[in-house]
Amino acid sequence: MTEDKQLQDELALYGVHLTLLEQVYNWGRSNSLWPLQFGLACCAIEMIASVTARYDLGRFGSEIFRPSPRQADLMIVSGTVTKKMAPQVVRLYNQMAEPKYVLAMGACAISGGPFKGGYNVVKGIDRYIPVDIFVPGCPPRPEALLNGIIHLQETIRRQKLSGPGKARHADRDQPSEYAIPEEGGRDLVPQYNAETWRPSWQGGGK
Amino acid sequence: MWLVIIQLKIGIILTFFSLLFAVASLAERKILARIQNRRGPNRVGPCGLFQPIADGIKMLIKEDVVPRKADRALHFLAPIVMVAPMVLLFGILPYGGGLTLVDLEVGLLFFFAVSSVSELAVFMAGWSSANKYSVFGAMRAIAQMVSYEVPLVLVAITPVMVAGSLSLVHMVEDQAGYAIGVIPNWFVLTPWGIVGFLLLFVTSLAEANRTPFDLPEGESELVAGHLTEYSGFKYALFFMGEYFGIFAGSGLAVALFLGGGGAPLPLLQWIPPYLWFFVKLVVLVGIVIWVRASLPRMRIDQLMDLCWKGLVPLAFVNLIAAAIWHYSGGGWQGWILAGGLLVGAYLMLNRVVLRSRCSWERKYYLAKS
Amino acid sequence: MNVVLFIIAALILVGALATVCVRNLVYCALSLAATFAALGMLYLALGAEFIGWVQILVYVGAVAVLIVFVILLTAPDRMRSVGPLFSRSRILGVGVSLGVFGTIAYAVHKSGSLKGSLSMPAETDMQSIGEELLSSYLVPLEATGVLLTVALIGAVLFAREEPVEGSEESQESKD
Amino acid sequence: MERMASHYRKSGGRWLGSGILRGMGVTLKNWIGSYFDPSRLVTVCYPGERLPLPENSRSFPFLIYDGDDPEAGLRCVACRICEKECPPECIHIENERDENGKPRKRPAVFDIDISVCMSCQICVEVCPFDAIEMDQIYAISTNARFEPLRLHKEQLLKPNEYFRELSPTRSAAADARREAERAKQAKKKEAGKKG
Repeated sequence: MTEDKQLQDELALYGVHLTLLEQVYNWGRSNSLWPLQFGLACCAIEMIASVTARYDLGRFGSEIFRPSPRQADLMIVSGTVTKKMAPQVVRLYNQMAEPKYVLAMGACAISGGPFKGGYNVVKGIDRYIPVDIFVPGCPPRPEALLNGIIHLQETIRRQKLSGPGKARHADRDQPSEYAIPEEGGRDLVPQYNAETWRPSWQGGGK
Repeated sequence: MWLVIIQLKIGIILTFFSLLFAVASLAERKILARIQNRRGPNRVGPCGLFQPIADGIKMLIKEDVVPRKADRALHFLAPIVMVAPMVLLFGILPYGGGLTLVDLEVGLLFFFAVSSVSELAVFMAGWSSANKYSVFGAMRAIAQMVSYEVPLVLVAITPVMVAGSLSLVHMVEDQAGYAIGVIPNWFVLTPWGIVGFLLLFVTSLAEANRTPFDLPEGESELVAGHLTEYSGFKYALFFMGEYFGIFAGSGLAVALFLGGGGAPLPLLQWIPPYLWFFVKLVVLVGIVIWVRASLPRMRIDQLMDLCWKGLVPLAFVNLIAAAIWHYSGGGWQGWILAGGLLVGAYLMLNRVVLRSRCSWERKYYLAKS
Repeated sequence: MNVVLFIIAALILVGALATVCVRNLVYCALSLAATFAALGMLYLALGAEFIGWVQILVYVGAVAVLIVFVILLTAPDRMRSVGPLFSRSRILGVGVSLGVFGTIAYAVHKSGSLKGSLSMPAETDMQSIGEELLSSYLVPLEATGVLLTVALIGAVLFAREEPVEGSEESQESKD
Repeated sequence: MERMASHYRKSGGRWLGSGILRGMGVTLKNWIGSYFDPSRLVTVCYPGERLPLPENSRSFPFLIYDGDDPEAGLRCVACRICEKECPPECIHIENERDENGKPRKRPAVFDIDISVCMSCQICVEVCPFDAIEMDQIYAISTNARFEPLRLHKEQLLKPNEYFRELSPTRSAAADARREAERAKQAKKKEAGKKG
């Protein structure tokens, strides 16, 4: 790894950029994040507010909220994911075309928030789909969402397309679709997707 | 030599329209933002100028999803059938100044014949996606395009009647020269011309599925209409086809009513005609964007009402007015007769529509008013 | 020139065969559109510019689209239907089509237009077509117009829903 | 002319299409105006410029210490009222213990899970020592869910000067309250000495 880096730096001195393609690729992806047009709860109001004139998500090239998951790049999970809604959220994620990203906005989407003890709320959407960015708050200010999107852009620019530690969508071993939970007798079945989340007693999480 | 020149012309025209596509997609976002008191894309490159490039890269590398139940062949063909005719249309637009590619004797007929193929593309896209929203969107789109083609053709016939030719180049030549030395002889500066131009503008908006006629893509009820299952580059092609349709429609309006490459003042004739043509085209595209930012989407019954009860009768009246104008020699008698007819039609429409609207009482079933 | 004509003829034949032989209703409609387009190309290749583009405008742009629209409206479930390709009365069908084909062939053969070599007709310009239409063919043209108008009004009359007596709508109209 | 005027009145004082033109005029005014009139372009370019937050704006809680040393000036006595009162139960406190295992009046662990916190400010209301207050930092976003969003004592501790800057009104009230309490304690002590 480090040798690669050294070699690249050395070559860059002579004007050869091995990572140019990767940079262009990442630059394009990061600057054209079209969110999926859906909102779940109160955080959706803040998400809508972040597209308004005062905050203007459009400055980042993200004001085009696509209604169809096929054309969206970014899924902003904005609000409480109830057990009834979780299958739809996972299904929408599965329908999105790669490369796709997920931003969990607000306490409820991250962990269940104030309702995490409730019988009807999913304790964090990251149990079912891989989340790239977490934006805490209840709800987060529009600026916090903008900050989260800037953070996501930086994350994308740092992603690698080959070699170890490459981006999720570039890795053939990583799944692109996840099992859709269904309502069981007591809880959703499955309770979590093992590819994305491991409960604490299996050595994941806290 | 002849082949090289032709290829050069094709290259110039295609480059211009591709560039215009990129610029228009950015300008649309910027202008929409400005109208909504926002700034719009400004973080990618200077003033957000590289935003279309970023979007293009992203579209290119986005996964191409084809639903399992979709009809793969038609799903693949639809975007191509959408874009190809639109590109063909650029071939016959009369840019003037030697840039005109083909002077077809039946230019206008060619325009409508080729542009009507895009309806089949919409159908192919909607049906092949195996998605009910796509089918509904396609049905709406086809119903709308078929309906609006009637007033579109009726309106486009008026300049044909006056100029006496179907050739777009001939029509532009017919609008050359200046009355009283300053006022250009454009058709838009006649009573039937201004009405015809407005009708043509409205109908070509509907043909291109643009706001306020973008019902086929109404996201609140149809997700994205016939585009629902398209991702990545195929979606970009549809997007491009829509924009090319707007450019071609604007080009037709420029050729039919705005004097093609003619300068608005005799003083400005030293500027080459194709530049004038492009300036007028860009202004029209700007107005299309402006309309999008101003007007809300119509309902499907309003859309059909507008077409069959508003635009088609108006187009007929306009045809008669143009005939009167033509046979009265285009002098002051023409202004009085044709203008009077059109103003009368407008007044009548005004009376009928607004009166019926005033006497229309809303019924409340649950709320007691 | 002949090569182009044969290519177009092959396209027309393939399209027409596909129209009747393909099982998928939508494919049938689309191959019909392709056949129409190929016919238009044939006219264009023969130098009849006006009729060629009108063929494409009217048949591809309007007729085929209407067929497609009707398919969408009426048979959304039967679009991928599976049924017997040949109908039970195929012998009768073959007989009828042979008869029609024979009659046309006989008429063409009798007219003597096949005797001479395949020659290009002179280019017809728009001016002469318009003048012919509005002088010697004025009556047929007007008659066609009237016929189409009648058909249109008839279609509207058929499609209009008569308010049922005693229903809310008819009462409203009485008020 | 007269006819036209009467027609205009009959049609409800409107011309067909005038509404569209008026609407287009409004948008045109906004479009052109946005290049000249700052009130028509209200965007605050976030990472560069930021809106001033109102004083009572709040995001997540933090712990206050007096003086310079966070450990010595810690106001929190680990009474765990906030832990009990927190509706989403996002506060986790463990007392410091001496050699015998007896709990001291100091927190060894004070964690706030801001992935759960709902910024309700109840911990601030119930704290008898004004030790916990609401911060205004909102620009937090992380790539991972658990550790980065679980704020520990070291991250939570902030000096009283910071709070004074953040919210002059509330900090002045808190300071006055603490001063009064201290004076009362001193009086009590004196009275006890006298007694």
